[in-house]
Amino acid sequence: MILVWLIGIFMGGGTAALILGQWNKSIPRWVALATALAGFLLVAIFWTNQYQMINTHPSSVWLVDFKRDWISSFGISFHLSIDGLSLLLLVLTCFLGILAVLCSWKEITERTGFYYFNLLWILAGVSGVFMAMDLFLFYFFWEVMLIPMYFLIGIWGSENRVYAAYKFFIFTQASGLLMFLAILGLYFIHGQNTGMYTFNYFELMETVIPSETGLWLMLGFMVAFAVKLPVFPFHTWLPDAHSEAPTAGSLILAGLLLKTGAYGMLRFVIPLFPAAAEQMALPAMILGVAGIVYGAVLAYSQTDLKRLVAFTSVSHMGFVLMGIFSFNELAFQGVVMQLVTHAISTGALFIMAGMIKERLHTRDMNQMGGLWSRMPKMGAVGLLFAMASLGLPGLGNFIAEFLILLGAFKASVWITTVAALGLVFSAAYSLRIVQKIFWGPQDGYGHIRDFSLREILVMTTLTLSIIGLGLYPQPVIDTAAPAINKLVLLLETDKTQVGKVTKPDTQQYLVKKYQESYVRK
Amino acid sequence: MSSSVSTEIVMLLAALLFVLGITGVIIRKNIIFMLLSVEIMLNASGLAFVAAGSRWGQPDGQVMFIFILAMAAAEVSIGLALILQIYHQHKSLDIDKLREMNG
Amino acid sequence: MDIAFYITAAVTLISTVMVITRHNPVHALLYLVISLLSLAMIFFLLGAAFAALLEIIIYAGAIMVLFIFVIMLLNLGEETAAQEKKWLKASVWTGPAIMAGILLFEFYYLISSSDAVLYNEPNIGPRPVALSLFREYLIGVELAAMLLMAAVVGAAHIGRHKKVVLHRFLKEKEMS
Amino acid sequence: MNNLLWLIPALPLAGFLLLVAAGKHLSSKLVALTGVGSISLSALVTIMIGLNFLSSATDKETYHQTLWTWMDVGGFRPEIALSLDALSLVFVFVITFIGSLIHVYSAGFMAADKDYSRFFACMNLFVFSMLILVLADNLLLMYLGWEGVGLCSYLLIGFWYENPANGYAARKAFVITRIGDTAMALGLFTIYYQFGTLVMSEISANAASVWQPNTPIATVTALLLLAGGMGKSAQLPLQTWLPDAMAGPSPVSALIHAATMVTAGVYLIARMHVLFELSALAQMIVAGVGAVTLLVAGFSALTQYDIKRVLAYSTISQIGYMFLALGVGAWTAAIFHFMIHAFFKALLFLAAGAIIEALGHEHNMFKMGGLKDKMPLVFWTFLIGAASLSALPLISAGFYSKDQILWYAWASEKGSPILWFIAIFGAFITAAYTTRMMILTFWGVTRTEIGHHPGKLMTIPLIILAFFSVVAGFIELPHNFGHFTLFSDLLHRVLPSTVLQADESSEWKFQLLAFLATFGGIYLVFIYYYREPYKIERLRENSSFQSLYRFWHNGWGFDRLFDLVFVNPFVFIAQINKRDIVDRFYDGITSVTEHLYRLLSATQTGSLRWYIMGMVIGAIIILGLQIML
Amino acid sequence: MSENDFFALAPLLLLSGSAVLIMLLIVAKLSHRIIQISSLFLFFISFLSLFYIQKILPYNVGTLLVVDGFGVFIVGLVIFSGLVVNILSYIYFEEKEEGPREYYVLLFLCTLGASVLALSQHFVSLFLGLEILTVGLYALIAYLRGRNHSIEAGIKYLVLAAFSSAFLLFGMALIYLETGTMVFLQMIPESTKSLSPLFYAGLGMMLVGVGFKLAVVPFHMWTADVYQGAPAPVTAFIATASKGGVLAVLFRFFIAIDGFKFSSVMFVLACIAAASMIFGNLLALRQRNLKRILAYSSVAHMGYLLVAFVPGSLMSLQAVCFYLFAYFATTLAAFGVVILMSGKNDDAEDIDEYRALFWRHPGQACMLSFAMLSLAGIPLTAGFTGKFYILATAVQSGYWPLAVILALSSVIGLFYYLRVITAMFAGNSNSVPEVKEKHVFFFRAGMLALSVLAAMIIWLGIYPEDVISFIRLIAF
Repeated sequence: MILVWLIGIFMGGGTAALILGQWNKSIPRWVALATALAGFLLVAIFWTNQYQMINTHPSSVWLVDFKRDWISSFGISFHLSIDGLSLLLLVLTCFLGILAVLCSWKEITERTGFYYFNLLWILAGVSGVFMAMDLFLFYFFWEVMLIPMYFLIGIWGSENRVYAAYKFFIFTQASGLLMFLAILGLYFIHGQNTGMYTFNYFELMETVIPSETGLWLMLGFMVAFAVKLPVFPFHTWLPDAHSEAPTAGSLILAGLLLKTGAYGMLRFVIPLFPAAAEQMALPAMILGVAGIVYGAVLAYSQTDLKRLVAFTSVSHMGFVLMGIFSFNELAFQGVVMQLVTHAISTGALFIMAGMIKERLHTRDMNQMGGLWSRMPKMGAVGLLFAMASLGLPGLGNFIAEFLILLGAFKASVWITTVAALGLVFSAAYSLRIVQKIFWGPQDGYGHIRDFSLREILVMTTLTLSIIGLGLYPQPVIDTAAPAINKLVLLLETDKTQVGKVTKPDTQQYLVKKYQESYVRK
Repeated sequence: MSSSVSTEIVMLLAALLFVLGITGVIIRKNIIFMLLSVEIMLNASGLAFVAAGSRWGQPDGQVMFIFILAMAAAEVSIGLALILQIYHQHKSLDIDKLREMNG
Repeated sequence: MDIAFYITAAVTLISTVMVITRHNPVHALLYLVISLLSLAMIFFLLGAAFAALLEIIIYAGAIMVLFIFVIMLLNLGEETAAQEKKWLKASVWTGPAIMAGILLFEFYYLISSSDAVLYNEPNIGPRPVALSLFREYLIGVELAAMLLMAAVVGAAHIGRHKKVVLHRFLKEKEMS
Repeated sequence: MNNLLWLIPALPLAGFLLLVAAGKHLSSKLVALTGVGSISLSALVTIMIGLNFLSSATDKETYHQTLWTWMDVGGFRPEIALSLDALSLVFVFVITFIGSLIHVYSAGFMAADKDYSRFFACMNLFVFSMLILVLADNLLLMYLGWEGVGLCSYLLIGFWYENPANGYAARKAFVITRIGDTAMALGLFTIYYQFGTLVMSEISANAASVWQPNTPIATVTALLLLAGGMGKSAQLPLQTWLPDAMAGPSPVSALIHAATMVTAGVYLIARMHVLFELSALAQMIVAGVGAVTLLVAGFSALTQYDIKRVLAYSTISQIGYMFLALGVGAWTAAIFHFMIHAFFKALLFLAAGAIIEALGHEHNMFKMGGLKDKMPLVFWTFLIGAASLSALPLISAGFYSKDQILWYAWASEKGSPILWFIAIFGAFITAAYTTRMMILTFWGVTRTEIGHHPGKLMTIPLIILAFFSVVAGFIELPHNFGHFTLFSDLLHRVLPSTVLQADESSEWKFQLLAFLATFGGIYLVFIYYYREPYKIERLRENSSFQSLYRFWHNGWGFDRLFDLVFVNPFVFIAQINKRDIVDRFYDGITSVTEHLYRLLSATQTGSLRWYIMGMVIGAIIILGLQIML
Repeated sequence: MSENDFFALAPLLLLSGSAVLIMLLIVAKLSHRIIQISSLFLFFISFLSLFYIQKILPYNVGTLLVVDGFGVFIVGLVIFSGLVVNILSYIYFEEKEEGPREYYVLLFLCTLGASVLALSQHFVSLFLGLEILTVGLYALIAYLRGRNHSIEAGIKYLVLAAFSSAFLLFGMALIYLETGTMVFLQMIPESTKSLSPLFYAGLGMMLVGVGFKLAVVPFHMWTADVYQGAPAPVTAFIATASKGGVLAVLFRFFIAIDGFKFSSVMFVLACIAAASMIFGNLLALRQRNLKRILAYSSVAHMGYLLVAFVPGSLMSLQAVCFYLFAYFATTLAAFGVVILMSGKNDDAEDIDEYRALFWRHPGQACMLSFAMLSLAGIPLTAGFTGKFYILATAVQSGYWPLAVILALSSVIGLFYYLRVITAMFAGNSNSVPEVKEKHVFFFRAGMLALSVLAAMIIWLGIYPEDVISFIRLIAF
């Protein structure tokens, strides 16, 4: 029930913000903050309660389960369930939710009600994605999170917002529809094999799929997740969306929406199509590496700060893809860590970009420089997160990248070697951020204030989390461990039976029925 | 009466008339001529029905022909009313002048 | 009998061709009437006497008169003929004619590839037609009434001669 | 005692945190006190623990302290654990001791800087990272320190960030060392999958049983680690960042880019000596890299104008000696040279810093001169350092350490005449450029007036370091000068002793040759630069000499080569692809769609006859399909 | 005709009776308001009668008509559409220069025509239903006869409709010639593999006629012009009722003759479906006229419906029913907003007229957004569930290419739907001053109707279970 509550809180909070926003512009902020806090508390308390359980009974993967019939004609149920992996991402969702509310506090002054409505509904959609254990429901939430995001970018973004919003929406929709087709294919194959038509994840996991079909279906899923992640040739929506979105939008895009892609691969692609996924492993890893290098090279050349950070995301998500398709525990744990830490580090960079824009009214790094002397606090924080993004040990990202590379090394030495180049390139672009913004000669800006109390609060939280994760990542690892172990187990006992599927003769049935019942009474 | 004319020939005649009607609709620019050509097509269809009816020795073909007549009448009455309006508005019956809406 | 059929068919075709090629609307109309009359003859030959009668009375008699009426009302005479002469050029009609030819070929191919049947019991007089009209097709007749009602209401509304708002100074007097 | 181990790195860390959190609000005195105090306390703790270790620990024993488990992922279980043995003790001692001296110096040197607290914060962070590097019990934690010192190096090189050149130098340093680090990370992966652990003692213990000597995997692993070491220690071909790193304040150069961080590679190889011993090829490459580096850097040092760049090249060259020693299996000799070098090179840098500051930030030696009498204290301490650097026989510490290396280069099992010859030629060059530097700086006419003299905070560390630059050599004497082996005895607890192939009795001949090389170098420069300077003028007019001179001056063109081969293509590709070529593909789809739209919308002409035509065509197609199918 | 016949035909009788009754009211020179309200009432009664006759289903009325669950469902949709259009018409026509009274008569007749279509199982009823609908529409499209666009649309529709009717007739004649019967169920071809050429030719020509009515490629070109030229309520009616009826009869015909097994016919239909989806979406891509956008979008949506149609499985029928339901609600909502937005002289056609609508009329903007999102097939809306149903149908029978084309072409569709939404959210809240509404009562009624539609859209999007099981119950 707690899962429904979580979604309910966000949706309810959003609606309340929308309605109350009609009367007063600042009420929605407080409503949204309260909602996000409530969600976070809910999940955090749940986590602390369950943490013991996770450690003592690592075999019981699913922590809590909720199931109601929804569209029973199609075997669709409202089925929510979480394991450690989902739980972590939910915590992340609520955590970033709070930050998103806080960082749009001053930025958004127009139509606040509708803004926070969208923001909270995105959170609801994302939470739903992380919890849904019914493929239809999953797709449903998958799409639900897009529309508010579209509005968020399209209404409150910067100059080129409409273009970016379109691009974001169309990319994700196109790929999502292909995934939907794959879901349907899976549904019918399962139904025809067993006679039971259901979208239930756990049932579908047992489906025996002919290997060729399996590959196609898996590609359908893959495309959606690859676009969301984003994987190398599908990444181009991301820089536009990130750079045009308002700060909270970028934060949520980078912190949460990208994660749904990785989550989808871990949750659906591998368990549903282990054999096909293994076939796909090598190309996927190569794409991952391509993303790492390509993203890094492009990041290096950008002059728009948010664009730069966006390309670093491409690079970092390349690690995630590579890790996922390395198929071993180290890499999987690395991926989980990367999901969490990338959200924090990149989120922080976006928030910072937002703060700078608020002060200098530009995102062009050529117009910045020497900000350290004006804003030493921001400088220090910016430096820290630049370091995080290049994977400095002691910060969370290092753990993630190291584990991924370590795991990938087992799968393929050469690919990992090329991927390691990413470490060098990441140094190049991260230091460029520091150089362009904080170092160098300072030009004559007017008065610029350093962090306000609210900003210090936001940044301190982020800083402490990234360092904490860097030095003691064990809670995250432990929480994810049961889910990851199960995944590894699944891959080891990979079943590659090839089943025969017969096409049903449904149409004849219809005609016969009609003709029998109507021929001349 | 008996005839050695086969259905094929009659249908061919109907088809010829039909195609002539189509040609008329396409090549004429004057709306009145277009309406006339459409009448030719409807007439051809009527012929086809009557022919088919007598091939099966059923009255249904002729019944259908009667309905076609009714429809043609309805068609023409509204069509001509429209032509009147068009003429009043455009002082011309050139169909190619009626292309304000496009794209 | 066959000769009669072929001759009538030829008349029909020729007069139809004349319909679509005449410049003067009245001429075209007259050719159409000829075409309809000869078609009535073919109906008759096919044994559909009732249909033949209706063809003459309603089609040639009533509907064509409507056309004449409109042509007269709009005073479409020489002027229109000249216009049509200008419009009806080879460049305009070759393309469509080729298309129509293709379509005709397809018809021919499809119709002729079915087995041809000779007419042996052709006579269907008014009686069976009337019977089936008011038994089997009673609902159809009622619906046809609705159809005509729609036509009447529609034509009445559209044909009502109220005028176009050209400009408020040039506003014509309402006629009906 | 060993449960106090954590205090050694924790104290600098505490200093760092305090400075970061409250640096703005502390007075400069308090800042200095925090910075210097934390390191000094750390040094004290080190000495306490060190004495305890020396007195009580048995031969193979190490002090070990586990703080917490870093992470535990399916058997991969690195800990945050510290471990102290003889080798790390030497390093910890050098780091904390020299570190505290340099901090004291900095308190004076940086007094006028507005970012006083930032400086000390970074320095403290550096000391912390360096201590972690040498105290780490496993390779992963060591990697943390390894990258941490890189970060601090970056921050301190770019300390005066408003000048873009400094920022550039800092980035260059970071990125180039990062290349080495990446290779090292790959080495770590290999080691993990080979040994199932990253704990260094376990690796050393198991290596021989897991690998046959000279297996390719051993060589590859050793080389990957070596690459890490090359990056950090500025060995060929990753040496180019170090001269540029001189953009940082002089104390930084002294601490990071001379005494401690740059020797991390030496530490790494010594620490992993078991792996290197398993691969003769890898060890040969280590020696080769060292040998080539020492020569190349030596020639470059000979041609510099900037006093700090001379010292920087000299550092590269001296670390080359250490690598050479490591490569021939003279483990203790390498570490010994590391320690001695730390003393005298720190001394030289600090002294140089004092000069530079006194001359109003003048780096060019050709604009100095005649300082012998104006800054006597600096002169004398500098002279002692220079003597040590050029290994002036008998009286300088540098002589003892370098002589060992020269001897082993010839005599050890893995040594060879070529290596020896290079080393001794290097000694000749060392002496030459040191002398050149001395002459240009302290003799001759005064070219720049002195601003203000260094204060006590700066001179006292100089004196202490000078003292050590002379005395420290006597703890390890060659067998024909008393055979005193205090230092190597200590290190032999950890490092194996060197196997000789030559007879010890012939060592005096080589010492004699080393004398000659040193004096030869000094004499040559003395002739050319002091006694008969017209000779050098004449040489300068020779165009081939000029180009050679420029070539050396620019560090053998490595910078340009790298720019040409790596940097420029990278930047070029990055720039032309700024708008993301992949996006063009999607733009292409968009424009195709729009073209289609335009095409189709042109069919919507509004002409009724055209619409009918469309229907007819449709009918033709539908009917035609039946005919064709 | 027996008593039961009358009973089963109650809805049709009521509709035709209403037409006559309204005509009498006109003769009595009653006001627009009274006529509107009474016709609303009559529509309502007709609608209710559908529930009343349910217990005797299915029922054959002679050979011409059959009243079964499927037919009644479609008739229900058609009457519902007429009802909604009726509610929205007052406010639209009251402002216009024409006398609006005959409009209601024609509306009833058109509804009757579409309903007859949905129930017919005989060529005669098919033809007559179609013609009642069409002839009524001629008049309705050109109803605002003073306007150039209206007249132009009227004549275009008239010529083309008559032209396509001729095709339909000729096709029917050929099939009649081949089979000797005009009852659908009796003309089942003997061969199970391929059709005789004559039958095929007949079917092909009928497809031309039907294709024109459905406005599928390549018979789609009139759509945009007619949608644009016709008065907005009429457009709404064309977009919904006329297509629903035609689709229903097409389905009935194909099921009866079991046309699904003839691969050549199905291939043609599949091509038409694919072309309609692609062309429809492409044509709307940069269109700036909302009515034309909706026209092209309807082309695409007919393509989607054909995708569900082509497999010819049990699920096809359900999918088509469900999608029609969703499509009706959505399209009516969209046109409803257009109607309410339209002024005295012009319909609100240009997208620019919708700029910043969200900040002026949040209610209308929301409904149009829902409609657009539903047309685009975004979850939470009826369109999504409908598209799901269609895709499921296609995938179930292995029509992967069609499914993929549907998915990809609907991505193109997103672009222009989003553009409408974007326009509504663009601009500033205070850019356009509020206009005071006239006819407050009817405006409120219109908004109420739209709200109901919006609620239906969301209801179908979130919890379609009831409707799905209902459709499963009635569709054979």
